Amino acid sequence: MTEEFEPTIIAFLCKWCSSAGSDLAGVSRMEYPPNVTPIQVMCSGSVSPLYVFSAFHRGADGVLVSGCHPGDCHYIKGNYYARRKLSLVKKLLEYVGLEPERFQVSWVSAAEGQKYTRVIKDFVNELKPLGPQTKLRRSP
Amino acid sequence: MDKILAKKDYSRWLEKLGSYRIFAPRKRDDVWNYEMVTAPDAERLEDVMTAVPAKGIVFPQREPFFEFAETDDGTRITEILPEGEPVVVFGVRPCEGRAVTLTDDVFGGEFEDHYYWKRRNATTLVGLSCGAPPSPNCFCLSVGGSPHSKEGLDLLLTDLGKTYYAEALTKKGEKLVLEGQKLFTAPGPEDRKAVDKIQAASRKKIRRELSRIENVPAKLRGMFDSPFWDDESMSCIRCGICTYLCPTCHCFDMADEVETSTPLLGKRVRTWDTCQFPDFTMHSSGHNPRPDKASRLRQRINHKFQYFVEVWQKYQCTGCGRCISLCPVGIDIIQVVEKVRDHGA
Amino acid sequence: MVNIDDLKTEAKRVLKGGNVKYIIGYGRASDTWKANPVFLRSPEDVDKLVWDPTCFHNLVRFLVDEKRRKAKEKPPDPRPVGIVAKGCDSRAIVVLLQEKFFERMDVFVLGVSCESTGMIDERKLAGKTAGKDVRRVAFGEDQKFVVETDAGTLEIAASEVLADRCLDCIANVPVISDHLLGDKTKRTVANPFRAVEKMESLSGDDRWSFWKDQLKKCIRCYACRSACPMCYCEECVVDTINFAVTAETSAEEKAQRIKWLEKSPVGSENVFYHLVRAIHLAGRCIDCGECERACPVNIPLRMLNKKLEKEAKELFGYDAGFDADQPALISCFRDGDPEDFIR
Amino acid sequence: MGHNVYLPKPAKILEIKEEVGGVRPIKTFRTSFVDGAAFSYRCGQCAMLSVFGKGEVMISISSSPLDKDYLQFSILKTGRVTTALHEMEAGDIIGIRGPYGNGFPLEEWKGKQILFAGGGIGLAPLWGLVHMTLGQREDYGPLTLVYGARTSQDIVFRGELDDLKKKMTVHLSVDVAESGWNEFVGFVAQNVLDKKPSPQNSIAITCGPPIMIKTVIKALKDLNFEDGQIYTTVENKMKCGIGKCGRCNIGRHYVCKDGPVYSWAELKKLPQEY
Repeated sequence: MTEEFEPTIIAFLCKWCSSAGSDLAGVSRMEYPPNVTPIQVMCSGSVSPLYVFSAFHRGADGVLVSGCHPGDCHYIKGNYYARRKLSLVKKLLEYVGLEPERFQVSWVSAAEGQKYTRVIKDFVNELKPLGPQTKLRRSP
Repeated sequence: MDKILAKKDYSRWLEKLGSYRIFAPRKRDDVWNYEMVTAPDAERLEDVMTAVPAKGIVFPQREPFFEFAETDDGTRITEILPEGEPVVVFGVRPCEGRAVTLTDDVFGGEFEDHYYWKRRNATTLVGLSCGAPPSPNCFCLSVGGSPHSKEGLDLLLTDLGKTYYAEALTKKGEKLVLEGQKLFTAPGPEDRKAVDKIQAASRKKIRRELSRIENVPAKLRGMFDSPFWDDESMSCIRCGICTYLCPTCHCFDMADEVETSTPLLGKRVRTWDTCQFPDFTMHSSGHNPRPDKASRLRQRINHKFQYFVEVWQKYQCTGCGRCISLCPVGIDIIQVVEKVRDHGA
Repeated sequence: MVNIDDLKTEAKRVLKGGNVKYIIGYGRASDTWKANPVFLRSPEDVDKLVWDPTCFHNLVRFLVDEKRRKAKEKPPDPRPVGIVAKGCDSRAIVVLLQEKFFERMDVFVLGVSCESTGMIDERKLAGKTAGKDVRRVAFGEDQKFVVETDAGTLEIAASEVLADRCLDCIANVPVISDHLLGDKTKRTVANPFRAVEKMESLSGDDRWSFWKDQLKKCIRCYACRSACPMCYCEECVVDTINFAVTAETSAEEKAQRIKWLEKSPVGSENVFYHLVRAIHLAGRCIDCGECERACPVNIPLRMLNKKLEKEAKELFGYDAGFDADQPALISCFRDGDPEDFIR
Repeated sequence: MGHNVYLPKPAKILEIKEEVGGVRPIKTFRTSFVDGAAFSYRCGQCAMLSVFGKGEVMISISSSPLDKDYLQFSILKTGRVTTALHEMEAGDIIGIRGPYGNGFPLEEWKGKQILFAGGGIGLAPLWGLVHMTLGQREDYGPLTLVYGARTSQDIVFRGELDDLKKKMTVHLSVDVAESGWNEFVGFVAQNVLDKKPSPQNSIAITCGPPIMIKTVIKALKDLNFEDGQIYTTVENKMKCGIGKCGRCNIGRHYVCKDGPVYSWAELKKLPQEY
């Protein structure tokens, strides 16, 4: 039997909400797949499209950006900017032919450990049938 | 060794060259470029100018030099030389053949460039003499070339309508003819006459001229600090088209491409570079000896019409006209050099 | 019809009065049929001006050079620079004003309407004039171009040889100008996003194989970036050195500079470069199409930028380059921005 | 085909000495080839040092060709590769290829008195020369070193300079006065003027930051040195080191191959492109 494909996910998590949400999932011993490499950022609004492209370029099978729910941003408006910017990133990536499942955005609050695990579980399940991401992967 | 090949036998000849990787100009998205031939039966030769010159085959835009790896036994360096499998390029313009003789000079000498020569020695260049100028900006005659120049080529084909007149110029060229053996026949005296006639006619079809440039190298020496370069470079947008696509430009960059950092694994790679990019000469300190468009245009012209002449006694330009045709803002090397020639007169 | 003499008269007037430092316009060198950028410094220079369907260039790109030059002037010459601008070019000026790259008083805009046609596509024209040497192209009557060749004069319907960018143009009349020439009737385009929609209708894998094949051709000459008036960053992700380096920059800072991609012109690196460029032009690209025209290997770069133009319009009701006072696309938001893609 | 000119040979760092600290630190690296091979070079030549994964940098060899056991490089931390070098430790492996460049025309200098005028890291390319001439003392006339740095903390080869004073004339300077400094205060050019070296049967070699080179040459001219008696070294951005990659040229000269050593008589004829 061949080994099941385990996707690598790079998750840019905002320090104030989603990163705290993932910590909550951890300390509460909620189970979720170990496929995520989290990168804490100060705000979802600080995630440059360059980071997303770079993560795929360096071999991520999926990229997640997660921030505070609208209205809850520590910096008041960061996640609203993120929403605009990342919607364009998502459209562009799909347009060049990247599978839409590979780039996800979520709102996860510091209290939503449960939601975080669900987001990750769903993401991993959606990525598995796609296999490794090779389109944007660095291959000089 | 002069031979005649019927055009209908051209594709059959190509089929016999199974031991070679064959390249020929191919049109894709309205742009001609040398591409690997996969279906010899579809091959035709036309008077076309590719965007990327044939230099890209002997001096590819990317050339890995060696691999470096951190292992338990220390740092391992593994040379990556091209395999040197035989390559034949069809449809090479005579100006490109001449250009290769110039890159030969640069990559030869005291510090012989193994990567270049491995490819160069394995490559057979089959020229096609220009029946009509492949570009409206052709000016080979002005810089010592001609539409049927043999320099640098291994074999020269001249289109005689129903046949090709094939002149094998080197051992490599002869070998190629021998591969096609029975397809080639001995030429008659009328064939040679036809070639001479076509060649004489093709010279007359070249529209552009860069005349009286003997004094240009000396002129350029005196114009280094002239405001002329500011004026001429005003419309330059500092892209790399003129140099990347020049068959004689050879400048390059070397960089380490890291695949994994722990343990370290990667390659040192050569890529084309150009004097037209501002980072080309910029020191680590931020100081840049060629800080503006003026000094970079001057470098391009000086290199081709002064420095190269001083070192090698020839112009580093074979008059293909690519830099003129493809410049997005119409900077015209003929006009720039003519202005240099007439400067202060 | 734009009267070139009117353009010359106005250019002469402002040069004579010393009201402008110089004028960036279109001229033509003796032995070519295509227009080139020219820089007019004295009233006598205005005779160099031409206006024909080969005035492709977006001259606004040279205002970026001007800003750099001005920064070194001692003392700075406060006068504006004159510029001949088509509709699309004028939108580029609006974006640069919006981004406070320069002030309105820094430019004197000689707007020229493209009226009912626009600029030709060289490759399309070559298809119509095979075997002939083109000597001149001029605007004709009834949306036709008059093409003089060595084998006589042809009349070609504009629609057959117009650049795609002009077929999709939504600003044939300059949106900003100090002096406007030509017919001010605005043309409407049924659907400027036809090509993008066609691409969208393909499957993801087909789209990928299209872009993979197209971007594989890229030789990284950066002509697209160089021709673009919006690509004015001092430092670009693709450059090997940060141009903002000074003698004071610390070694660590230089050493820590991220190398996002390799210089090697291979698929993955090319795709990365063009993705970054596309997203950086979101809400800024005014579809002058210069990137595509400059590309020596004919990559349909407009198709990337046009996609984001379409999304900006559909998702956020945003059009770039019409209003210098509106906030930039990604430095603003609305409460009701779509978020159906967010989990 | 002979040796592959782009292939560096692995070399081990034997010893690292911190010369100068602070924001513009300088370290001296002693290296030897892993395979024990010898490396013959001339004074004033350079070598391309590789930090694998970071790239290459052209550095002048600061040891004397008379020292056969090691190659020495004194390196100012300034960019990506030199920062990586500064982070290395003794025992680490780097790559070296070379030697490159023309070197000093020592044969022509036999029997002459020699003035070395260096500033800051500019003493590095002179250092091998100083030791070579000292090693062949009888071949040359009096030897004098005029060397300056911003502060006493920025002086390279500090300890060795004290030893050197026993073997030759050494004049040191710092740019601005500081407590405990008993030697000259001012720029190197001023110190040269102050010491009034005679141009009689002399050669002067100057090396350092561009502004220093310029002022020292002016000072030497004021002291009646001929253009042909003054030598300096030039640096430009380099990649290949062998005159092919095309970026370090000054006119027709590739500094990597035809330089870096130029007499002022030659250099003043070349365009100001460095």
